Amino acid sequence: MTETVSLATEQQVRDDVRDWIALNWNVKLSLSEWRELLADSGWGAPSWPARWYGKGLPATMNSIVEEEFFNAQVVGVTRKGANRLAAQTILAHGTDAHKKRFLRPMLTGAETWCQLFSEPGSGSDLAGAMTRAVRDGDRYIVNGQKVWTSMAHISDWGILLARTDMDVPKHQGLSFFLIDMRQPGIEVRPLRQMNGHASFNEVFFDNAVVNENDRLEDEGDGWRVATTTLLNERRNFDVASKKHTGFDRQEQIYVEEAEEIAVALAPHSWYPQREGRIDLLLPRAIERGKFGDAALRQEIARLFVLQRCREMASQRARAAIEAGGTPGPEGSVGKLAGARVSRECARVHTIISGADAMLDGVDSELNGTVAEIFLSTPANSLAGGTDEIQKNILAERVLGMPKEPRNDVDRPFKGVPKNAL
Amino acid sequence: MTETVSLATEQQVRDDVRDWIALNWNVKLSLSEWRELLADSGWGAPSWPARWYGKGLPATMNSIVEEEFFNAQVVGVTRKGANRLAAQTILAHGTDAHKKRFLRPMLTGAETWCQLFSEPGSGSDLAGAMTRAVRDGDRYIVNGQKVWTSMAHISDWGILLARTDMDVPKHQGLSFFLIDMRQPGIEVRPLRQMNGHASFNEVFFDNAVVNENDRLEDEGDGWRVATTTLLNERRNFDVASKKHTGFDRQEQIYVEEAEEIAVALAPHSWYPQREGRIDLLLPRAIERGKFGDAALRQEIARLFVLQRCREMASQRARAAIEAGGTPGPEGSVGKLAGARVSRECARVHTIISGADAMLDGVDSELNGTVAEIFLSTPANSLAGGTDEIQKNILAERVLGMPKEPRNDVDRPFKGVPKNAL
Amino acid sequence: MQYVLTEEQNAFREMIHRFLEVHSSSSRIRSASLTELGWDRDVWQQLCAEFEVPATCVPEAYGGHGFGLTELAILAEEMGRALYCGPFFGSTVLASLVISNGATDEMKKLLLPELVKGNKLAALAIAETCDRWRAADVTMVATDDGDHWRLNGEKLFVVDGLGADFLIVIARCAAKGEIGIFKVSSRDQSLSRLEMQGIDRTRRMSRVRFNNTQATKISRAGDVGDLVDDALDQATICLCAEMVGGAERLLESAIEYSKVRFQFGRPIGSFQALKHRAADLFVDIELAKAAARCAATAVDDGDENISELASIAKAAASEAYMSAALETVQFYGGIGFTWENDTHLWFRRAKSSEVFLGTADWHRERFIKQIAA
Amino acid sequence: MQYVLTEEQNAFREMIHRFLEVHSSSSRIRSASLTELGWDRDVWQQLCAEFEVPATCVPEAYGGHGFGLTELAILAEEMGRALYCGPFFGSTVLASLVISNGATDEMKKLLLPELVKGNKLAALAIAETCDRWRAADVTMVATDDGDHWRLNGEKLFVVDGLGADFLIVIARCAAKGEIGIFKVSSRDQSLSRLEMQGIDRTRRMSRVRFNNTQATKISRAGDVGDLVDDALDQATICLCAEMVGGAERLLESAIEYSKVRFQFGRPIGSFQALKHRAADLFVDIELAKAAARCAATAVDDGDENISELASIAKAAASEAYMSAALETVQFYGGIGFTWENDTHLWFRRAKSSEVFLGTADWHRERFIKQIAA
Repeated sequence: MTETVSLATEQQVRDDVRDWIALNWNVKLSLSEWRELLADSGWGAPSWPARWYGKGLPATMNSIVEEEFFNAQVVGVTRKGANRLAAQTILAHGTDAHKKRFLRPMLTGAETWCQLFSEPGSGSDLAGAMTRAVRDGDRYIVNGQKVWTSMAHISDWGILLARTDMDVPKHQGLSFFLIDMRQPGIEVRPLRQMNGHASFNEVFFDNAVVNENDRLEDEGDGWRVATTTLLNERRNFDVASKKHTGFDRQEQIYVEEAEEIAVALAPHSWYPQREGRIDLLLPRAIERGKFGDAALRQEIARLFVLQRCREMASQRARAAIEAGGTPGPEGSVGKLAGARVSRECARVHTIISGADAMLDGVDSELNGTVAEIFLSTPANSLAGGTDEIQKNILAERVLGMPKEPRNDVDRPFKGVPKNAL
Repeated sequence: MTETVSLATEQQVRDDVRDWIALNWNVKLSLSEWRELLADSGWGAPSWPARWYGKGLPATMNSIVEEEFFNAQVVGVTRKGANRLAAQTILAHGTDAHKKRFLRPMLTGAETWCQLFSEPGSGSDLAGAMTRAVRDGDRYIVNGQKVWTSMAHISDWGILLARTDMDVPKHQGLSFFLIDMRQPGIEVRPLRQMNGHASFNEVFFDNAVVNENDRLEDEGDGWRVATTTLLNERRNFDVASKKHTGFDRQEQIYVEEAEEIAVALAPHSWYPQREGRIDLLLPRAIERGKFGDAALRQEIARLFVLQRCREMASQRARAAIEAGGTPGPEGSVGKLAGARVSRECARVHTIISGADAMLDGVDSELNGTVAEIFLSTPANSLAGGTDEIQKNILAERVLGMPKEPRNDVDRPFKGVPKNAL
Repeated sequence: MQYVLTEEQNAFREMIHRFLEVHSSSSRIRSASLTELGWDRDVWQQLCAEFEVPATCVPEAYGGHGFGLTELAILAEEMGRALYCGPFFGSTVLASLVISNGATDEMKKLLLPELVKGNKLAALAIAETCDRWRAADVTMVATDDGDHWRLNGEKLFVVDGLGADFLIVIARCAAKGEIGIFKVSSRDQSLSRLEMQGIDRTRRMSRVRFNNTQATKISRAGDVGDLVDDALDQATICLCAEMVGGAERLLESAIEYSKVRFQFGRPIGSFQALKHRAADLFVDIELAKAAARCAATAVDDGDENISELASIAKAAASEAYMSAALETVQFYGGIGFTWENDTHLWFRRAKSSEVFLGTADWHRERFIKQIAA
Repeated sequence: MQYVLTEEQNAFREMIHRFLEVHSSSSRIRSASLTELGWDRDVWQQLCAEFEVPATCVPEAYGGHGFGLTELAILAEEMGRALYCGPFFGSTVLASLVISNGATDEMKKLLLPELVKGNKLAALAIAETCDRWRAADVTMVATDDGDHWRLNGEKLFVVDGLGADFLIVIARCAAKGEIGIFKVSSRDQSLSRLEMQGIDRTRRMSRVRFNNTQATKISRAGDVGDLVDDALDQATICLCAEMVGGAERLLESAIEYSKVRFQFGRPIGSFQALKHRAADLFVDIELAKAAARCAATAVDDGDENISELASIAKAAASEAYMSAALETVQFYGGIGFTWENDTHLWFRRAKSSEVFLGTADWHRERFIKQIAA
């Protein structure tokens, strides 16, 4: 039943988008002019409410609309920073004033957002955040540190999870804020990784200020609000979106979009290597004359089997979601399999290299690519939820294994044992 | 200093043993006649006190004496059952009456002992034993079940760990008994393993009786006493004793000893397969024409590297003990490495077999040997302390990692969550 | 490609699952495996009568239901989960698929309807040495004495061979040496069938000796090696489904035990080391399942790279199943090493399946050479 | 065979350990690795002056202390633990061992005393392509122009080559093609030395081009390939000791962190999954350590199967070190992936050592063929 309705609506949506594009798309507009038009039309965020720059369509229509934009080579809304996650959280938990103030510039790209959740002391255990927000009249004074913050260096605003009460259990003492990143109390420093790249930042709060009005929901509701953000993050993670890298055309608006994308993607230039570059394995083995080695062939074959199985498993997961399921903890299977692929690829690449695996830079194969694969090995087992956390999720939520005894959730946070660093 | 003294003593001990053998050894005695003589001489248990059938020598002298006996082809004391463990425990915790009654027949082999510790519900967690011993006047009535009991089917006596108090914490409610196995309240059933052999027994107690006098130490001291047994078990396990399989001679006394050994070893006929039969790998690979396969060569080489490293590590451990150290938790390294060897041997053996790995019995290679290797794979990861327990020991006692929070040691045992089977 | 089962397919799966839960329980497997035949005729007849199992993927033209390999694989998955011991794999999968793929229309009309009804059982005789499971490896020669084809030599690992009414034999035709498919009646006196004693008593195999045995050629003229190999790849995919079912059964069993087994005052399943290993195993099995399911669907979609997908599935299922078997014993602890505990029944099947129809190594080698070509 | 270190050896180890803790701390490694030379001359001079490091296993006849490979391996283990970056491995291990094993007595008397005092540094040039680290693989030809030997061609992965005062070059003598050992002065204008940029900035390597470069032959007449290979096996054993030291340092660091890092109200080291992985790693390292220590002792005992033991040790150390590096990053979590965290310094060395002087695969292959022969 649902399917038939969706199908009917899909064609209608396609027709509507096409009509609107035909009437409004103008390659001579500047990027910001076009984005203003787009935000007001509702086609920039089809699943948002019609009242708030959307069309009130089901979320499944987003990709349909995107496809039409893409096929017509029409520039869409900005994808930079954590704008999408911040918007989804504000839509769910913000007041009308928040929505009015923040949603539009999130779409146009006039303002960039970052997500301020992880801390040096709370990575896997996000609810253990220690950054304090202390009330001071109608504002809060923020002190502490966040880490792994993409785009913080170019962000105007951040969504911030901070502790407002140490005397209640950890999940109850957090509050959620929208914080102005352009203030003296905030310092952003790039965080260099072991492979030499700097994809993330550290953010230091030294008496930074946030207005009471910029808190989402009540004091102490922070964890509940953050859960919305995290759920959307997982959803976006599970359903791989087509990576739009611009249209490679000469008109000004395309050039402007390409620049925006380049800035957004720059810190992640090494991500293909992070995945392990399985595409290079066979050509390298053959070129280096090692494909005749039965032991190496077995290694490569194992990897391809793993990768192909992973692809099929993720297609099955996607199909299950489309057939009416919701993205659940099964996403951890794909995440863990991906980490295995990266790790094994790095290993087999260096087997193929032999002693050349010692080399980097100009002396090395593919100008450092193999070195970069190797030096990025651990990333996929850590980023976006460590392997350990993924395995806990599978064991407890999918396999129903009993939880560990816990001593950190049922007592005032100030009494919970903390890092002894 | 210590070394010099030992060396001086060693030669003296050798001379003494030789003298005694020269005077007393008589190949025409029956096995029991000879063993009586031997027990009384003190040379059957050199490290025991002179008062109790020993010579009061340091434990390191035992192997020296054994060597002299072996070289002179002289039959030693019995090695069957858990006699040695039971004796060591009685020596440490028994009264003079216990020692008088039990030690001598333990050496002569007139009585056979078994160890009644493990239960179906408490394997890794021995202190969680549920077999009850309820006081009834000057005796105890025993009900419950033990398992993995070697030699129970031919045993006269057993060392029993049983619970005498449910109202105190688990380690404090246990008592240690010497129990007569030849009574109607005890039933012994062989326990068949997945490889078809039956090396162990289940022992069922249905109102079995044990005298108060046959308790070692006080009520509630059972865990402390059992610790002595377990420590000796570990010590015997760490220092591999030369496997004496008889002298293959025709005189009556040798035939009798060979029969005794055959009974004791029968249940363990598959133990060479349990180790993985690494000795067969290369010959099989070559004979089956598969040594030319580089992938298989790598597999076999990995295994040999593992095995050789394991041998060197255990030689190092033994040398460290001889140089004055005590056998510590490092024994777990050898145990875990051995389990790895077994598992990998089984895997590589079946790779060499190909489809023949499906076969067993007369149709199969080496008349079922490869099948038996495969079907014995898990044994070394389970027997004598599971891999999990060995890893806990290494992590906590060697590496000093923090213990898990526990809820089972500081409350009355009756309140501890138990099997929901 | 259809990535998830339809409602009908799930209902079908559920139905056969419930049946096998009762009629192929571990106690019934144990008792059946002690009989000379090795399986329970009544249960098989019920499977034929109530579920028309042998008809599943035989085309309607030959009396079957005309479902796809997807449905046959669903059956295999459930059979593997329950460790069903009966002639399903030998007759319904191996022999029927070879006939369906390689026999002439006339022969299909003659042979398949009997198999479909369950009146007759067939078995496939192809392997002559271990590690050789494809048409190109066959060396047995069929000679034509004018009236009949005659077979000489020996075939190994003939699954469900002892209970079969006729054998489907892969051999080379004399003179040109092209691969042909032959039918031999089991009643033929020149035939000797000996059981090959296996580690897995729930899947019987035999060694068959042909001594100038009369045979009917059921394939068309010319070499049909490719068709035989297609059938073997399809059977391999069913085997993978069976293996995935078995692996899932093991993991479920280990998890259930870990919830009720307490040591140190906690269910052992609450210890993180076991949790993480269970999670790793779950990933292995999910990956193998995806491969097995997709491979079956690809056959039904008429995809061309079936041999690739079959090899991927076999490599993945082999490792997942054997890991599951080893882990399950370890989860149970000592009790898992006993004869009384059911785990070893699947443990045996795991190894036996790993090396059946081509070892994991062989499949990886075939696969990597195909994609590098 | 002596399986455990003597009191004296342990004291020696402790002494060098304490020195390196201070003078080869991670901050000093980091700053030294940013310099052009790549190491700190003062620290090296202290090692020579205070500990007479280069003298350790050089025979007394040539001005050394005449200790065994055991002592050299103890040094290597501590150097590896501290990731000391200086010319120890290039000059004291590789070059000195080749000279000790393969040079004539006269040449040893000429060359070794200088090295022993630390006045001069040498480096070994042998590899010409990757994966080829033994005498038999050498193709470079030394020609004799009547007055001098002349070298042409290129050598790769010359460890500590840039700082060396002279090079020890393995080449084939023209005409008969037998392996000889040659000495070339670094100051020779016909020589070009270029740094090979590596993933591990704490061990510098260079590419050396010879252009009709004048060389002195320091080995006796006839093929000395076996002697060169003996030296390389001894160097491999030192490399293994170094790797074991590095692996232990990583494990210690991971364990320490797991005690102070709290998540969910507990030190992460109390989670069983981490405990079991740490235990597995400890086993790996203990096994590798046993192999490395025994191999060194075997050399001192004059055992014959040194190449076997060297290969066993290299295979074991390679896997243990790389596992330790990966696990340590994982124990640290995200912070372990940062530049600021020291783990990556050892992570880089782990891979670099794994493939240096023959990969683990190569050593396994050599080993298994030897024992099957």
